[in-house]
Amino acid sequence: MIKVLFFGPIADRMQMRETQLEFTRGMTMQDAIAHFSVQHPSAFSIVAFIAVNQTQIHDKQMVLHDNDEIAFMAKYAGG
Amino acid sequence: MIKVLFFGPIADRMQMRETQLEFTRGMTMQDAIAHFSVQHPSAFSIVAFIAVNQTQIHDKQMVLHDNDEIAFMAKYAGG
Amino acid sequence: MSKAVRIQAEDFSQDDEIKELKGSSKRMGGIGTFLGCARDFSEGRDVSEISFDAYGSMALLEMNKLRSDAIAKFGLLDARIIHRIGTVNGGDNIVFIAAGAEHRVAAMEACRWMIDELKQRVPIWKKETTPEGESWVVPHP
Amino acid sequence: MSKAVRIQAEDFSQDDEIKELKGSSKRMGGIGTFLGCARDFSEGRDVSEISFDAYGSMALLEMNKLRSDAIAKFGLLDARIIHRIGTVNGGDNIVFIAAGAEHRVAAMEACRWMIDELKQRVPIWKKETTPEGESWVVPHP
Repeated sequence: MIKVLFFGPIADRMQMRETQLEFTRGMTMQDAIAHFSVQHPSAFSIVAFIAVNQTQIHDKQMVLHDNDEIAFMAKYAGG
Repeated sequence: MIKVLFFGPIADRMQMRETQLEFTRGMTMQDAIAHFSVQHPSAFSIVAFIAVNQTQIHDKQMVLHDNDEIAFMAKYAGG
Repeated sequence: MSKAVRIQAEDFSQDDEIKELKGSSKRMGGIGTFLGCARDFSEGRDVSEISFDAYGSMALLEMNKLRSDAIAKFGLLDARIIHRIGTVNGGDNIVFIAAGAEHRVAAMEACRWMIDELKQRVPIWKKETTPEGESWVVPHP
Repeated sequence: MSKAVRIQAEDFSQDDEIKELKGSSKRMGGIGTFLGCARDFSEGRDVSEISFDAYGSMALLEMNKLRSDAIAKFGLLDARIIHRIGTVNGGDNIVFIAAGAEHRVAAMEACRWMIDELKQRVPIWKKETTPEGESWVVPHP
């Protein structure tokens, strides 16, 4: 399973803070994005950053691994 | 009388923090400087700023007034 | 001893933080700090409260990295970063950055760099409550 | 309420100063501070204590003017300046500057400007006690 996290404005639009995605060998970040963004276009319209295991990633073709923790995040507004 | 103040390194070299100078009509800052610097050349060699009544002055030809408070000061080293 | 980098709901004391910062070196001649507080007014509207959400584990990693980067970049003797989460009201503390160095210029430049970088790097989101309702703050580019 | 500009022998609390600074406006979103402390090492020598002498009345006038100038120049909501005199030891507080503004850049720039100006404008002198004896500090140009 892949743990999927949402925070702040994206959690509001997803109406959840956490879910799971079934892991399949060879799946990429692009597959995960496609899975959620079709069902939640409003939430995904404000995704600005993506993290895998607490590290921001830039390559959507990145292959995921079982038990990865991924996060879809809006622009940061701390400080 | 004119009140004359010394602080920090200049007070050390003058071996006093305060003295008085007899006021005479028409006397200038240059007269006051001449009075002290002859007797205390070591102290006056490090005078960097002069104040009259708590305000820094630049014109040594400035005329003094009775009861003025003047200060001969080394470079500041606060902060 | 409290940790030098923290995310917490409770308020903090600057006296306590500075005491701990100073404790790391007697060579410290200058300490720059930045304290961000909740304003009661933003973008032309009254703000009654501000709530913060964070990706806690990633935010802590990023804040620790930011502290290490600042120490290396500016030759600091020590630095501290604290960010509150949860809900705060007008005047309350939000974020505190402290940088200690031998001399003042490094301390103050590092402090300014850290708060600028924090806003770019650390996954925290802010929601303002105004008379018109709640809205997540969208940072300006 | 303590005065916003002070010269004093006793130590001060940053928490107290910041509380007073914040009290002047709920619009304050950023506070920059600079704290200067006594180092135990200067110009290659150990320093056991530092003593400060000041032309008190003129120093207070200059510090008040400096605060007003900073408020006008940077559009601050408030500012505070405190300088200790007498004798301090390694690690002790010497000078504290705080600048509060609506936004962070003005607060931090004002803070830096004030400490730079203070060193130029305010009649205070510093003597360091080292193993070789006492010496008045000559500021670099």
